[in-house]
Amino acid sequence: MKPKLEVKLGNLTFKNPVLTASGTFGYGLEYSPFIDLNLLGGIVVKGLSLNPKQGNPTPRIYETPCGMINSIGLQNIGYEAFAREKLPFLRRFNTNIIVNFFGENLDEYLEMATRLEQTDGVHALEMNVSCPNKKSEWRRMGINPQLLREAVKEVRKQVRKPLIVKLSPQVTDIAEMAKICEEEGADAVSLINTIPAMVIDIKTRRSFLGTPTGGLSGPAIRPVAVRAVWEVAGVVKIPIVGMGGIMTAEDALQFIIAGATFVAVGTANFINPRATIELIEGIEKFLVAEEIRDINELIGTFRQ
Amino acid sequence: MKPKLEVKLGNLTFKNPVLTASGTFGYGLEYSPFIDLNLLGGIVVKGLSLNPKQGNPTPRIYETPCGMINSIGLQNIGYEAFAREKLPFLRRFNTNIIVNFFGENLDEYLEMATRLEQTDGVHALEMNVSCPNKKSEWRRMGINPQLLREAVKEVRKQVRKPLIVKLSPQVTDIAEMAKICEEEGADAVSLINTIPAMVIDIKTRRSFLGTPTGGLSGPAIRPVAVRAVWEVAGVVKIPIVGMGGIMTAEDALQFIIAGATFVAVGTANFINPRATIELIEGIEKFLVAEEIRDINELIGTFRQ
Amino acid sequence: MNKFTEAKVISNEKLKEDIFLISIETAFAQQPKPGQFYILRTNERFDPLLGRPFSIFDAEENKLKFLYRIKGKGTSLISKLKENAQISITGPLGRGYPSPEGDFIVIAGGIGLASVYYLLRKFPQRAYLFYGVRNREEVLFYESLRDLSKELCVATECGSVGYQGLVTEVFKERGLRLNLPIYACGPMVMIKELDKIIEERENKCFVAVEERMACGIGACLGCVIETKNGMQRVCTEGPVFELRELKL
Amino acid sequence: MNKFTEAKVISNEKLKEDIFLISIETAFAQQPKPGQFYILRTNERFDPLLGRPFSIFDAEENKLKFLYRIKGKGTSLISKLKENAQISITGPLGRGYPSPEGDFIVIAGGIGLASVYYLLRKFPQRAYLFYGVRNREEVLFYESLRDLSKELCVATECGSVGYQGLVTEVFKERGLRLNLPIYACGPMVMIKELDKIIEERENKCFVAVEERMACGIGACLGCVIETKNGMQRVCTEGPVFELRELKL
Ligand SMILES: Cc1cc2nc3c(=O)[nH]c(=O)nc-3n(C[C@H](O)[C@H](O)[C@H](O)COP(=O)(O)OP(=O)(O)OC[C@H]3O[C@@H](n4cnc5c(N)ncnc54)[C@H](O)[C@@H]3O)c2cc1C
Ligand SMILES: Cc1cc2nc3c(=O)[nH]c(=O)nc-3n(C[C@H](O)[C@H](O)[C@H](O)COP(=O)(O)OP(=O)(O)OC[C@H]3O[C@@H](n4cnc5c(N)ncnc54)[C@H](O)[C@@H]3O)c2cc1C
Ligand SMILES: Cc1cc2nc3c(=O)[nH]c(=O)nc-3n(C[C@H](O)[C@H](O)[C@H](O)COP(=O)(O)O)c2cc1C
Ligand SMILES: Cc1cc2nc3c(=O)[nH]c(=O)nc-3n(C[C@H](O)[C@H](O)[C@H](O)COP(=O)(O)O)c2cc1C
Ligand code: FES
Ligand code: FES
Repeated sequence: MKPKLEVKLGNLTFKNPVLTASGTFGYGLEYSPFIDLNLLGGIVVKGLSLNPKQGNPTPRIYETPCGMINSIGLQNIGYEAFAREKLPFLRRFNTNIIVNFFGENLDEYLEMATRLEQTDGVHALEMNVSCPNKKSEWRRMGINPQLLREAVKEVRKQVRKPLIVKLSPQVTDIAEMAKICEEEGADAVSLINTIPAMVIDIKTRRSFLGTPTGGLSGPAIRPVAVRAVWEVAGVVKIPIVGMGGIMTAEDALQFIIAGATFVAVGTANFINPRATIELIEGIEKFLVAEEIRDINELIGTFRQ
Repeated sequence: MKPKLEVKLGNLTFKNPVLTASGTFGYGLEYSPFIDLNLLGGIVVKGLSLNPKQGNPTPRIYETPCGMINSIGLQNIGYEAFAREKLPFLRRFNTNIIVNFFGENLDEYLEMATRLEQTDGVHALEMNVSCPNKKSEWRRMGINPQLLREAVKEVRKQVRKPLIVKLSPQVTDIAEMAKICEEEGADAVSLINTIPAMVIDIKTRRSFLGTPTGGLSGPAIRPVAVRAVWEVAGVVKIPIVGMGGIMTAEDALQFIIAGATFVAVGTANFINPRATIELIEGIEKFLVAEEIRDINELIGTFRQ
Repeated sequence: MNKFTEAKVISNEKLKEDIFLISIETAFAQQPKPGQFYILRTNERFDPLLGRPFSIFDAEENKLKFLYRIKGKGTSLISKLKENAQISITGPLGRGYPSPEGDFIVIAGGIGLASVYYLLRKFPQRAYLFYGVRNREEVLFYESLRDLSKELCVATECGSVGYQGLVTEVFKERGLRLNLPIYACGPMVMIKELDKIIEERENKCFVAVEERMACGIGACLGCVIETKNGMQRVCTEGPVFELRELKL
Repeated sequence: MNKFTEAKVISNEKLKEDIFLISIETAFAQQPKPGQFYILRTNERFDPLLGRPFSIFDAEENKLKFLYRIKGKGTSLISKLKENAQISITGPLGRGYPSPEGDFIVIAGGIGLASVYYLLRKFPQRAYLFYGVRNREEVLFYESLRDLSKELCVATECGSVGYQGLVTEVFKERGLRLNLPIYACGPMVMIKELDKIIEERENKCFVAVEERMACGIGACLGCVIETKNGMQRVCTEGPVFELRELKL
């Protein structure tokens, strides 16, 4: 018998728990020559802001042992162009579209939330708490509990669609941050974002990137991400979207057993554009082999 | 001309900046069949406590992509046995001996500090702020700025020898923690300790280790460690001992350029017992090639 | 027609100290265009993690060839592949060179030859080829190049063969007046020099550029370069750009 | 005499579906003792990161042999090594089996044979060998074992060759009364079973155990097992322990 892979976020149903991680899957269409997007649980698109954003100076990526650092700097085409040029294509697919968004300050977060709430074809919102504006006090919202609380509270007021808050791992207590999101009404938390990191060219004594630091992703960070998910699962009841270095179904299952309801595939897309699909197949196979009829029975079953 | 490799910690001179990372080099003698210990800048021994400690249940190690997780749990033979059985051997070598220590609570930290201060042959102390006692409030000293301040202040009072404080990366702002150590009189900070991490056996749904979580080390974490050193170098003037995934001289040089005065080799010892020596040779070669006469001229020369 | 597929190594020949030619075979026919590239990945584990991009050097039916120089960990791993080894490839990717209408000029600097050889093969005896290398030992495929080009002009820095000097200098002296469209690939210094040389001319000039890549298909925004139309993705809008559109 | 050195692969033979015998050569003569082990590392990059420990299967001058089963990423990489490949090795490590004084009993379960074969070679025609495998196909080195042992007793779970049953059952029936020191290596279930069988006897019993290892030389405390004398390092105090000292 085919196991049930369906999972829920608020009252939105996903055909399976496999999402794409924001920023690694473009606007979806880039991967359509490789996979049938209809098969995905959901597509999380590249972080979007109100106005187009040029992103960071180049070079923007560097490979590290079992990982990569990126300093894309949230380059994106802005809300209008997204709604006009990308969304119509995405709406053709039978999958959930989740828009990852951010602002230069709280007002912009609220403005984006309001617009996305009103945009047909956007099924859920993922609020990226990494605010890129170095001058706004809100740049600290990802790492400061009080600012996070206020931001989530305000954004929540604008949004009836499912709201996911995406957390940074660079905090002392990620479970506390997740708890705050739950208390302020978030429907889910997603974790982890990339870990701040640095690579230096010893010849030039400069960064290998166009910025001093970037964000580390890929298999190197997976054990850290699994631990973060497990810690968060211990304190919140809302669903968790787990990610960080997931390459295979086995990896994804670690996150699910640690407590994630959803898993997102990021860097893996770059080295195998079919990674998401292979994940879905692999998870299904595992459930069959282990005689688990419903994936929901597996979530958070880690035994100490 | 041979470049100068000498560096200083307080008024203690090291013949070169290469140390061993605590817990990866035993009590030194384990590596003496492979390398001449006299060549090392210093030897940092396995974390020591007042009483012998049995450590965590097995298994205690698991390999992850470009890294490993350990849950040794600070197993050690205790102060008395160390002073009696290990130190006499170590004293035969012409290198600095640094004892990494911890306690079950602040009193034990102070007791250990006092004893080590009085122990001939111990040149410097490294205070590991990861307190393993799950019941003591001091278990949070590594992640709570107030507790850290008090602990360093009190330990400092007992110690005239150079005092290094070893920091955990699992904090929102490692630079703040380092600054506190400097303010309370530490002679140096060392970073990073392992990153909390987890690996789950999806068949049994248990940890691959005897404990739910362990600490991630190895090349996987190097970019995170370099970033941490750079952040800390921006706010403190005391020397930094940089570590985390250093495998080669090139890696070590990244840390030095980021601002580390010393580098410590951990996991690399396991895959190449001669790693420390190759590092020293490689650093020297680089200085010759780049025509740098004194390593001190290279420290913190990262250009933005 | 982007495809992600397995391929088998047919041969992997060391041509010079650090330059190799690898031939691979896929299950189905490939139809790349000159200037396009593939991403090759060879490792079952995750270090190195990402695939590496290489220009299509030559193609026939289901066979592909890539000419590459060992730079770091990825290329050094590729250089160790033996016959029958399995690798995975993604491609053809990117926009290639626009088809030349009549005669044209090709300027290749060093390993940049990898990007233009297939163009010469597809449009034989129509190119004035300026090929610059450091010395005699670095000249590759001399006979084929002579046969494929209308005129071959080799420049070596030391003058050990052909003209002495940088390929851009030789081109300026002997090629500029031809007033034909230019197709170029080589190190950034060469591209910048070329930019100066053609500044006041009207030649169309297409250059293939390189950036570090992750996805290779336009999704990650990792490979962008600055152009007069803002940040453009080398993997998607490039790797071939009109030289005058780049902000160098 | 612990050494960290380079070695060259002489051959790497597939004996069964997932069982290989690798022979390597080092620049100088090796003098391992039966029951000791080496750590093999084969990868220039860092995934896999750590070397993998293998019992010395056979040794002669500067040649070493290891018998291994593919379990995961490390052993699968090793199985792909070809003649002349370079690897690095550390060893010989650990305490081997104490030299048997007269006749002795050897119990080998499956790939556990790897640990005791060299003991048989060093002390030929003195061992009563009990060798347990699942079926006929898994029996390795039958002729050599017959020649090296005083008596060879093969046990297969299905009975397709030799005695039917677990090797411990066969040993209990036919070997226990010999009252000789026992040398054993096999899966943990076998060791536990053996522990029960000899509980009330006085045979000395030496077993070689396995734990995941990082350093292999006693420095990391990663490979410990619980014994009646507290935590002991498999790589240093072991891998051979007196069975009665272990807390199983
Ligand atoms: C579209 C395109 C086509 C290319 N075609 C060819 C070709 O036909 N033949 C050939 O020899 N090389 C080609 N290159 C360059 C080749 O991709 C790099 O040399 C290779 O990726 C280096 O990998 P590595 O692991 O050996 O080096 P690494 O260890 O990753 O790095 C070594 C050095 O190479 C640089 N590098 C790494 N990745 C790239 C990259 N993607 N592009 C440019 N530089 C990089 C790094 O910055 C570093 O300085 C092409 C690059 C691009 C983008
Ligand atoms: C002293 C000693 C001697 C050994 N001798 C032999 C031998 O002669 N022949 C042989 O085939 N095997 C031997 N082993 C076991 C061998 O080391 C492991 O099978 C091997 O390390 C697995 O590596 P892998 O990368 O293929 O597996 P991994 O992908 O690392 O893991 C696969 C499985 O193997 C287990 N494993 C990993 N490392 C070890 C380890 N060090 N010890 C035990 N289990 C491990 C893991 O827990 C996991 O379940 C010995 C082990 C020790 C400690
Ligand atoms: C190139 C790149 C771009 C990214 N852009 C975004 C982004 O715009 N918004 C966001 O919330 N996360 C972004 N991320 C983080 C990923 O969504 C994900 O959290 C992280 O990469 C960890 O997962 P992985 O290891 O599977 O890649 C980006 C990651 C990468 C590698
Ligand atoms: C097996 C093992 C044991 C360790 N034990 C200690 C310890 O006792 N005290 C301590 O401060 N750090 C300990 N560490 C942390 C290391 O000293 C070092 O900070 C960390 O491993 C990062 O460096 P690396 O990536 O080079 O290993 C241990 C690390 C490992 C891998
Ligand atoms: S490599 Fe990802 S956008 Fe070009
Ligand atoms: S493997 Fe390190 S102590 Fe045994």
